[in-house]
Amino acid sequence: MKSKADIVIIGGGIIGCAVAFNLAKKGMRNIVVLEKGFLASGATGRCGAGVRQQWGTLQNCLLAKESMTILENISDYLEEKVDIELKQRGYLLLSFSEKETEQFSKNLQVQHSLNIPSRALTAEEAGEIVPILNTEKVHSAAFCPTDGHANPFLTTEAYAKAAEKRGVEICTFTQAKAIKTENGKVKGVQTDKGYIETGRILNAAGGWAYEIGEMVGLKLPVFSERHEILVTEKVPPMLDPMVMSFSYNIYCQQTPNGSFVMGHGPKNEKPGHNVNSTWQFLEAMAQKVTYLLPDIKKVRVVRQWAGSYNISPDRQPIICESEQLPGYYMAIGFSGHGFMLGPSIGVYLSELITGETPSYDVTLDLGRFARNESIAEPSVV
Amino acid sequence: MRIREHPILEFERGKKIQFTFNGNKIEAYEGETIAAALHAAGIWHYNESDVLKRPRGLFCAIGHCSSCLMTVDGVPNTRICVTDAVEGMVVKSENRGDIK
Amino acid sequence: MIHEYDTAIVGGGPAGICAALAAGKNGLKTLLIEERTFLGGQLIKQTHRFFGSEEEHAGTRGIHIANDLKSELEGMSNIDVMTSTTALGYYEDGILTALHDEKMIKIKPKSLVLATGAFERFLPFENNDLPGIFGAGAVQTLMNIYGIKPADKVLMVGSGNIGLIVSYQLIQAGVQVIGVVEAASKIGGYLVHASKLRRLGVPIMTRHTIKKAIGTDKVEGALLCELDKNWQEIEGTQKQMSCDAICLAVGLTPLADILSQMGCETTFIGELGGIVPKRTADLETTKAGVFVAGDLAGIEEASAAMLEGELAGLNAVKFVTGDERVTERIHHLKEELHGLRAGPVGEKIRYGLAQLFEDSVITSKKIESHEHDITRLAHTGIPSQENIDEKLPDEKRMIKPYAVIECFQEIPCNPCVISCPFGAIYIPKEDINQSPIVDFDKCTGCTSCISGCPGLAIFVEQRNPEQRKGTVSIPFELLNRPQKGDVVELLARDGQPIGTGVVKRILYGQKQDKTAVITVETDIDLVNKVRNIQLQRTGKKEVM
Amino acid sequence: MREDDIIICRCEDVTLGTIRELIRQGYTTLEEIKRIARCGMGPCQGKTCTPLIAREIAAITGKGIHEIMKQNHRPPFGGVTFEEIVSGRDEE
Repeated sequence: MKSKADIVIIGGGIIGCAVAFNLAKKGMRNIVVLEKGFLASGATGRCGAGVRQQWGTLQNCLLAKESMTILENISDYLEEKVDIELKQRGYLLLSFSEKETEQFSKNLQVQHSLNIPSRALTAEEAGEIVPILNTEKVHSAAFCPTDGHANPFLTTEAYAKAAEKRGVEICTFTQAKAIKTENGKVKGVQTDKGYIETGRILNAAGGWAYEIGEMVGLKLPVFSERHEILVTEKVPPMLDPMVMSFSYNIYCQQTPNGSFVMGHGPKNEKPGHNVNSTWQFLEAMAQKVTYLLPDIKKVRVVRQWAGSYNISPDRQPIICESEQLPGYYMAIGFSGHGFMLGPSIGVYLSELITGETPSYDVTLDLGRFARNESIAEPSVV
Repeated sequence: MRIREHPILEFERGKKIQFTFNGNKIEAYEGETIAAALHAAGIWHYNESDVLKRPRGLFCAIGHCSSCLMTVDGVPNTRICVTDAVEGMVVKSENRGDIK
Repeated sequence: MIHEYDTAIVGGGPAGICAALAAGKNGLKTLLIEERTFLGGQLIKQTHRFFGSEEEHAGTRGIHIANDLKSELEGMSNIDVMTSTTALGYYEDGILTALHDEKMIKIKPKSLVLATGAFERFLPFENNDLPGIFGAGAVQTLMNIYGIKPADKVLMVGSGNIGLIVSYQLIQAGVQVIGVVEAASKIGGYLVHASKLRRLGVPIMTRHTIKKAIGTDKVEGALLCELDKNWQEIEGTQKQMSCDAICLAVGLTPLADILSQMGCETTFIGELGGIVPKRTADLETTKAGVFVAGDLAGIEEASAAMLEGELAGLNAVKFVTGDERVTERIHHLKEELHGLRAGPVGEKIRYGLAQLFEDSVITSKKIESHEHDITRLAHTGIPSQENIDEKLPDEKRMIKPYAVIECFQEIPCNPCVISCPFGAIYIPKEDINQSPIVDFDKCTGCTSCISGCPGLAIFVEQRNPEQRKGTVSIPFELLNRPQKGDVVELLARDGQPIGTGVVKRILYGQKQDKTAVITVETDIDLVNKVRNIQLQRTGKKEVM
Repeated sequence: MREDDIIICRCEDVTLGTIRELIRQGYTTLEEIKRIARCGMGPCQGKTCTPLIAREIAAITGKGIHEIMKQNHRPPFGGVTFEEIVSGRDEE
């Protein structure tokens, strides 16, 4: 491991690896990524793997669309032939009320301003796209054919490999233990494998973002929350797009190998790092999904797990340099959307770090909360 | 082939029943698993594996490996080595070439 | 709803049933769940008599032990048994979920005994997934539970007890076993099992391995090769054998998934079979009130599993009720287990347990072979003449019938002692691991011990020097049992024909429990050589 | 020896050749290999392949098997259908 670095990135998930790649591509040398487990072993590798562009705020639409463009061209982008198992089979968002339908049409206007090819559907049209859907209570739907999903592990690996090729040192099974500061500046990182002198660190620790803030006395406004997910056995193709409902608080997709992956947002979950699975999740999920997709009832659940959402006050990421501690960057609080925003955030953050004018006009800084400029994204699970 | 005579064991077989495997009639006795009945009928080769298309048959017979999964009465991925044969059952090999 | 119990036991094999009985008899509201449609686990596939002492049902066939245990369970009103029920998971709120009667039910037990057993290891070789390659358990299930002939010609891979026993069972089911392949230089299982196979003419190829399964849609043969001391292939030793099935008996690994999902700490100990739970001598895991027993706690014989099951069950009783009355029995069971593991064949398990309990006195020593003077036997399954001579009386005594116990390995077993009505068989120092000795002054040659020996290793001989004739009585539990008066082919310890003899007597009653005792008369020089017989293909009755 | 005719994971059709290649590429934990090659994610949930992969990792990296054999086990073991979960939920 290097003893000196221009930047130490704490966290080997999609964000850490995407930022490392972008910085290296810009010519920064001496980049170290610290990962306490293996790459994508935290939230990235546990997520639902979806990438959707159907958001309600312009900046989320922009970041998601840019991410999708990168993923669509990932081999050219990383200058290496890689397969991240990207499948664009669309996201079908279901509305169950007049109010939700109204929100969808507002969202569509925002999306269309960025040429995202989404469209409104009637319940019947939704039923044509997903024949196994129970449209009984469906009020309307929205569909974007270019939304889809990719393999988070392979995507992170692809970024990491491309970064390593450009000189980035990726230290897996290496844990950041402390951050040394002096006169209000970052000086270095103590790891369990040695000390690295550096003037810049990036907190991209996902579920552990708060703890990495505490290392320098920052009380970052984020917390971790358990979100559960399950996967079924492989069955013949039944479901083409990702099906999602905000009011049912669920998402469900069938992966290319034939297994279903689905999850839902928890109720009354206590903040913390508990990622144990619960039987209550199985029951709640089974009840919802057998109602929405009745034909799925004979499919077997073979595995359940949980990961941490790192949640910010407005459920939008916080991407900036700390005002109190120059040299301390953060990419935290993704609130469950880190994988799909990772590619564009990688670009944006690398520009922030190198002092270039950012490619995207977005407000993601920590100061937004003090300024009462929280982002009001209406469409999250 | 069923063992008719054994120096130690006596086999009490249930009622004779029939089910179909890929359209062919198979005889079984109540209490036998589907896999046992297929084996008795000399059927060893169940399907081709998902990716490499290699021939597969019974292996563990206790429901732990994935070798014997078949569609039974429309239910996919049924472990036929631990599923009892039932009169009139429709058993089909799974060749999942269509999944990719 | 949530089903509440004092204790829940996962796994209805020998360990699980014994745990349930121990808990139930001491008043706990007990639930026993078993994945299969039937209880008994591996016991119901075992046609052989068990080793060990009376307490572990030694001398009784596994299938009968299973039935005895099951009927004991049936009499207990406070034990609920759920078969066809799979444990799905254990959650942080103490709920065990299980798939029962097409429902995911929730169980809340105050204590848990996990006795999930083990699963078979797989082996990497070319075409190792071809139809016709079966796990040993699969072969046993087909032939011993469903009565279906698994194949016509089988190659067995692995010479541990499972490989040897299943090979013998295959022959009982009318299947030809073309050989047993063993990568190590010595036979892994009990040598009495190996000798049993050898006298049926089955070769045991130590220091050999399977390279490749031959065939396109199913097994048509196997390619074998010889290994050197470093387990590498010796060039030019490849040979092809024709068979229609290959049976893998290359060891077991504890089925620890639910246990580690529960958060019980595990550790890897090769001698115990792989990933095993950390646990106390009382079988309690690192989670209070969660106990383990049987193969899950470390791969061992079923006799140990039964003792462990009871021990775990009693400790669950103590955990739930605080009742100290079970303490004495707990102490006794631990001593029994200690006794079972005390001999040379228990060395591996002792070494494994020492690692588990961090007993540096034992782990600092390497496992050494204590098996003196049985080298030829360990390599081939056939005892040397010197071994055999030690077991014979002096020549003068040979004119009256005498028992020859061809049991040379120190294994924990004593049914022969119990079977002798004259007290002529004893085990030195009352150590169950010692080889038995015949007191020829007391032995009448009554043959009672022959069918009682789980290893089928006892023969009764008598010589008549004047007529240059003699008789030998052997155990026989195959099909095509000869009748009195038949002329039979006589086979030596390696299964080779050495002459003919005439059947003089057959004992095949309740006492023999399907192990016939057949006495043949033959030439005096063959008496100590004959260890098996078969009906001659054209053999007809001697004119009387 | 034809490594590509030696099956390590029956469920996902992963060969010894693939496993050895991944280990050579630097994936030396069961969890990583599971995520890339999918072995251990099939119906048997890694029962057969895990010990074999651990042995390969040990042989190539020189690590002890006890270090390698650390992995997460996730319920529900053996699988359960949505219908069975719902029926259990409604059980009185």
